[in-house]
Amino acid sequence: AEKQKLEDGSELINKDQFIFATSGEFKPFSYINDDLTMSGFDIEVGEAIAKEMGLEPVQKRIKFKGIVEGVKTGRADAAVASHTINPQRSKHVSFSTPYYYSGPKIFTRPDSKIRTVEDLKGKEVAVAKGSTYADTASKYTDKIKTYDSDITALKALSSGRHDAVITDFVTGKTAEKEGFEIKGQQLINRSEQAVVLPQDNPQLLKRVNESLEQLRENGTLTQISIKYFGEDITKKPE
Amino acid sequence: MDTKEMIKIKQLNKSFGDLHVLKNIDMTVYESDVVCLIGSSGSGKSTLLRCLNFLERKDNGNIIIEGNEVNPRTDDLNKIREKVGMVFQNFNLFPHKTVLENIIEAPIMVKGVDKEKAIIKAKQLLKKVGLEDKSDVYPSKLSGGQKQRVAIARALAMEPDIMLFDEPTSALDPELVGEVLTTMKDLAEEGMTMVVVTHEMGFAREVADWIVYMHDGKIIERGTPEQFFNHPKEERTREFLTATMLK
Amino acid sequence: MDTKEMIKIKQLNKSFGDLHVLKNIDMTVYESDVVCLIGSSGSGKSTLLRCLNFLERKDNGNIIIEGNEVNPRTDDLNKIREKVGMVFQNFNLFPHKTVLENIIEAPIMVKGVDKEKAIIKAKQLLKKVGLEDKSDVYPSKLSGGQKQRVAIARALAMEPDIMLFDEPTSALDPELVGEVLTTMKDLAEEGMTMVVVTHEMGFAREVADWIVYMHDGKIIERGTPEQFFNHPKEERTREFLTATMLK
Amino acid sequence: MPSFSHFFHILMDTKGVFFKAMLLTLELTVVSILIGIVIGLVFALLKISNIKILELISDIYVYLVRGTPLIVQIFILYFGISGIFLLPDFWAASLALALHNGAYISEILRGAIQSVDKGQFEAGRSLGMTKTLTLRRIILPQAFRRALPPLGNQFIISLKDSSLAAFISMNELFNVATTLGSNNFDEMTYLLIVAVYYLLLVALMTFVVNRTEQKLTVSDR
Amino acid sequence: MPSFSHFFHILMDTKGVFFKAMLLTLELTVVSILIGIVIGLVFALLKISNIKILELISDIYVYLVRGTPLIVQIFILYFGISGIFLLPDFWAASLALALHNGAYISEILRGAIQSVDKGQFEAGRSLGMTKTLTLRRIILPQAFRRALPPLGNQFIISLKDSSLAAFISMNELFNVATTLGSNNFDEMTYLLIVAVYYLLLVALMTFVVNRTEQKLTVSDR
Ligand SMILES: Nc1ncnc2c1ncn2[C@@H]1O[C@H](COP(=O)(O)OP(=O)(O)OP(=O)(O)O)[C@@H](O)[C@H]1O
Ligand SMILES: Nc1ncnc2c1ncn2[C@@H]1O[C@H](COP(=O)(O)OP(=O)(O)OP(=O)(O)O)[C@@H](O)[C@H]1O
Ligand SMILES: [Mg+2]
Ligand SMILES: [Mg+2]
Repeated sequence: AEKQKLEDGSELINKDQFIFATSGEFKPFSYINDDLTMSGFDIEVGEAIAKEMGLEPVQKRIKFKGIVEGVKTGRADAAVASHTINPQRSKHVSFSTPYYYSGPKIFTRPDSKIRTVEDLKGKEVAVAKGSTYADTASKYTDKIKTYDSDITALKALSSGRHDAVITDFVTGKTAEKEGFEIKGQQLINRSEQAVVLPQDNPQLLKRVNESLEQLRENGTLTQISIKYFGEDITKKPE
Repeated sequence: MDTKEMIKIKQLNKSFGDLHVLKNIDMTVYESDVVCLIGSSGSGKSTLLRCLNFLERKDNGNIIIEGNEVNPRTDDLNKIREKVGMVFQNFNLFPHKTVLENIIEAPIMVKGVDKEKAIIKAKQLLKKVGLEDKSDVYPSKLSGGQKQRVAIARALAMEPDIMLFDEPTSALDPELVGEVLTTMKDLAEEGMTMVVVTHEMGFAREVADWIVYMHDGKIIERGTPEQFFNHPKEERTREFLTATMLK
Repeated sequence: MDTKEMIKIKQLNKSFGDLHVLKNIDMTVYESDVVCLIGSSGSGKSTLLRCLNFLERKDNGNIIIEGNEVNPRTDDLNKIREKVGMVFQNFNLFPHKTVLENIIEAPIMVKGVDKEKAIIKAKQLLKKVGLEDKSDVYPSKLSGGQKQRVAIARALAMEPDIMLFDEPTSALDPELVGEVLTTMKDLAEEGMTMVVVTHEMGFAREVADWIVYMHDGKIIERGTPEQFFNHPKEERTREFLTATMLK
Repeated sequence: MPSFSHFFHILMDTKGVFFKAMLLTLELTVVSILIGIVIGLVFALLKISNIKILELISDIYVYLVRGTPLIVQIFILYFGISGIFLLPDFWAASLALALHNGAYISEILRGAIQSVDKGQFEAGRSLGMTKTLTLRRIILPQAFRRALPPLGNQFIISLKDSSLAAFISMNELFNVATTLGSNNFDEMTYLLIVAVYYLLLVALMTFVVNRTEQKLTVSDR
Repeated sequence: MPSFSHFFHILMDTKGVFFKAMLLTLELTVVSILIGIVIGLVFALLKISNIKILELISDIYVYLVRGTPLIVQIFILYFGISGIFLLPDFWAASLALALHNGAYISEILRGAIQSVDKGQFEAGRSLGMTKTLTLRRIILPQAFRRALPPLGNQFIISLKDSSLAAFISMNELFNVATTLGSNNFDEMTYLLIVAVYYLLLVALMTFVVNRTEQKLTVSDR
């Protein structure tokens, strides 16, 4: 697929636009509104980056597991979709600097005996397809079930299926608040989330990183984080 | 007469929607009688036969089988049907069963006869209808005449007291009619009570004890073959006979 | 004779697989001739007609239409078909078009006649076959005889020099045969060159200039109706005639 | 199971979004059927061309489509097409569905063409019409008419199949339902709502198809 | 597009895991068809029961299933069934597919039952057999025989439909393919591989179905 080349060597699908992909099924990071547009933390970050680069932000909804493929094949210029940086993905796409810090957490039903990763041995763990949590889970058990979205996995857990779900702690916490019968257990580790870009577009990567730096410094990222989570998750935890 | 009344029908009526098909039918059939029902197409012959076997439900009137009035709502019709065998124009053999299986099906499943006894009986019946060599054959391999003889054997296997035949030879090629009529004649000679709807005037004249002529849902005339064919009383009957003989 | 040779066939052969259907056929049809092809079922009459119209491809031999030998491989068969009209046993009217549309379709689409002229011509033809009032009707609303007359009009609309008829009346109820034969007779009287496969011996006797009798893929006998019907030379022909007349 | 009042409340609340999504579902269906008819016609003609290699091509196409699940086809085509040239999403999804429909439609049309009496073809040829002209003017109009009922049926199937376009990010009914469902942590209610939309659409289409069929039968010539 | 050698390499590498997935696909298909036949038979009998309310129930069931996309049904049933009693995943998925198949099978069976000559029923009754006995011994054996070809066809459809169980976490062929594909950032290769598996399965099934049909025709009585 042919993209339009800009003066600085970066390439965009449409030279005035920054088309960024998100799933829309990862509340509160991304979710859809009544007019089928999306809102959420990821969306506002994506829009802020676009504006910082002087481009018109255009959101694009792709199922989570199709996003990397979509960025690779040029259906979007980038993805601002809570992708965790990991070496596997790095072979196929480029990552920006992290724009927030989170971590996979174990979720179970309230009455579960599972507390820590050690307890997962031989248990059935559900995760979202295309997420890094499958890798995480596979370190502790070989019974892994995959769904298209984290929420569906949590819903299955809540309705009595599987033994645990590994997902982002913020997402899990939100579901818990929404009345799912689940409970957060161990925070497995910390992870860094970043913007995903195609590998053959180093100039664009550079511009995105510059913009993120700018947004970090002028407090925009912090401001967006507070708005959605009441805390700042964009600072690297000590 | 002192013979037993096998079937007695009183003031039987039957309609399909607006169509009044049977109108105040009265009829008695005594033991060992052979009654031939004749009449033009649509006159109600099949419907009458089917009412006797309760495949059709009467509107009103009485049907008394071997002295017991039958009430279709409360009586066990299947028990009564065991007494009354029926042979259809289209044979209605079970195509997924062999000749033997066709015959033993009902005795085993309905009467609870045990399988060996049923088979012995079936083989006797097959011999009687001249088909002892066909017991393991499927119906599709039989000629029409053979099929109808199997159907007769199948009905006889339930040891009925009465046999009803609805145009048993109408679906047959002319050269196959004879073998079926012969079987029926044998049956009549053994004393079976029979009601036969037929267009075979030769058979009616030779075998029937009584001829009943129906027209437009009513019984117009009845009599011995001699009376009926040679001295018909009604104008309608004469017309019918002329038309039939001309063919 | 000095008349024009409209069709000349030399040593024509045609097989379907192993079945040799036409065997060394020789035949000449002169201008304004009416030739009736007769013969029992399967003798190859239809196949011969279809070869003349190139709906079937010959194996070998020559077909010469109006003096020009036709080579199906190189010649434009559609051009030749314009000269040779064909009427089928089953009419083959186009059911999705009205009678008028059936007739003007080919003149407009093939010959490029403009629509108004085609309509005027079509109406004349409909009048000729006695169906001027049916022009806006769909074929399904016509009787068999009317359908066949429309089919004739449709073929005539291409202004052919030769007309082929393959049992044009076999699919008709007996009472409708007459109207089609009359139309054909009129056509013959106007001097149309015609080859007609038919079982209507009356028509053949009255209208044909020549009768050709085929049997088993060969032409067995040919002659004027007088010769053919009254003094057949061949044993086969006599047998055929006896059998046909008996029916 | 959600309570009825909850269900009804959300049904009313979301009618705007779902209406938009329904339009997209309909667009996808109509476009994919229309393109599918073109594709189907081409492959039906290949199949009856009497040219071995073309018949083979048609056979292989039909075999591949009938031999694999639609969801696999949609994914392959969506990513496969993207690899070659970048169609807008809507067109990529429509094309994927159309290629699927095309195989079934080609079978429908082939059947319809072959059901037209051979005599029709011969009548055309005997009037000097070329093969193509006869096909176009005589055979196809009759074939299409016969194909209408099964095409209508295929339309309804396709309406339901378009739900799988959800997985290639079309905001059609099913996608909107699952997304809203997961946004609101209430999948069941939204699924039931979307089921109602599909039932209505299918009932409507069935009605239209039956009416068309009836009309055709009445005016049948 | 992946190169052929890459494709082949991965095809070989993954044959173990795909073979396991294929078994699950087959299990899902077979179980859902078997349960579907039971469900279908029940609703076919309701439909021919001559009891208005039972007929209506059957009609509604068929209407609901035919009026909504399978993926919607799967989601609703998967989570809906869970709300009532908690079936193991495999059985929940099978039951969802079976309820879908059941509607189509009930239509197949109803058609087959009604195609058996009425005289067969009357012959049974005239021999003193009860309605149930006649149905069981005389009508159904003949109906099943006639239903075999369309049932075979439904089996093949169901084989492909089972791919949608991927979305409720069954590790059948399609789910394994997309999961491996997204893990390895190489969806296309895995999709093409899984397409090959489906083609093989469908070809195999088609062969078996045709053979069975042939056998039945030969030994037809
Ligand atoms: N199930 C039915 N529903 C409606 N009308 C029926 C039904 N069965 C028979 N009839 C009508 O009842 C009338 C009598 O039918 P019946 O079959 O008893 O005549 P039949 O004397 O046996 O004639 P045939 O010699 O043609 O067998 C006919 O007009 C027939 O159309
Ligand atoms: N397309 C075909 N393929 C194979 N055999 C054919 C074909 N057309 C005709 N035949 C065979 O060729 C023989 C001659 O057929 P044809 O139709 O020419 O006979 P006919 O004299 O017109 O007979 P009829 O009076 O029955 O129309 C027959 O044996 C027929 O079965
Ligand atoms: Mg009768
Ligand atoms: Mg012929």
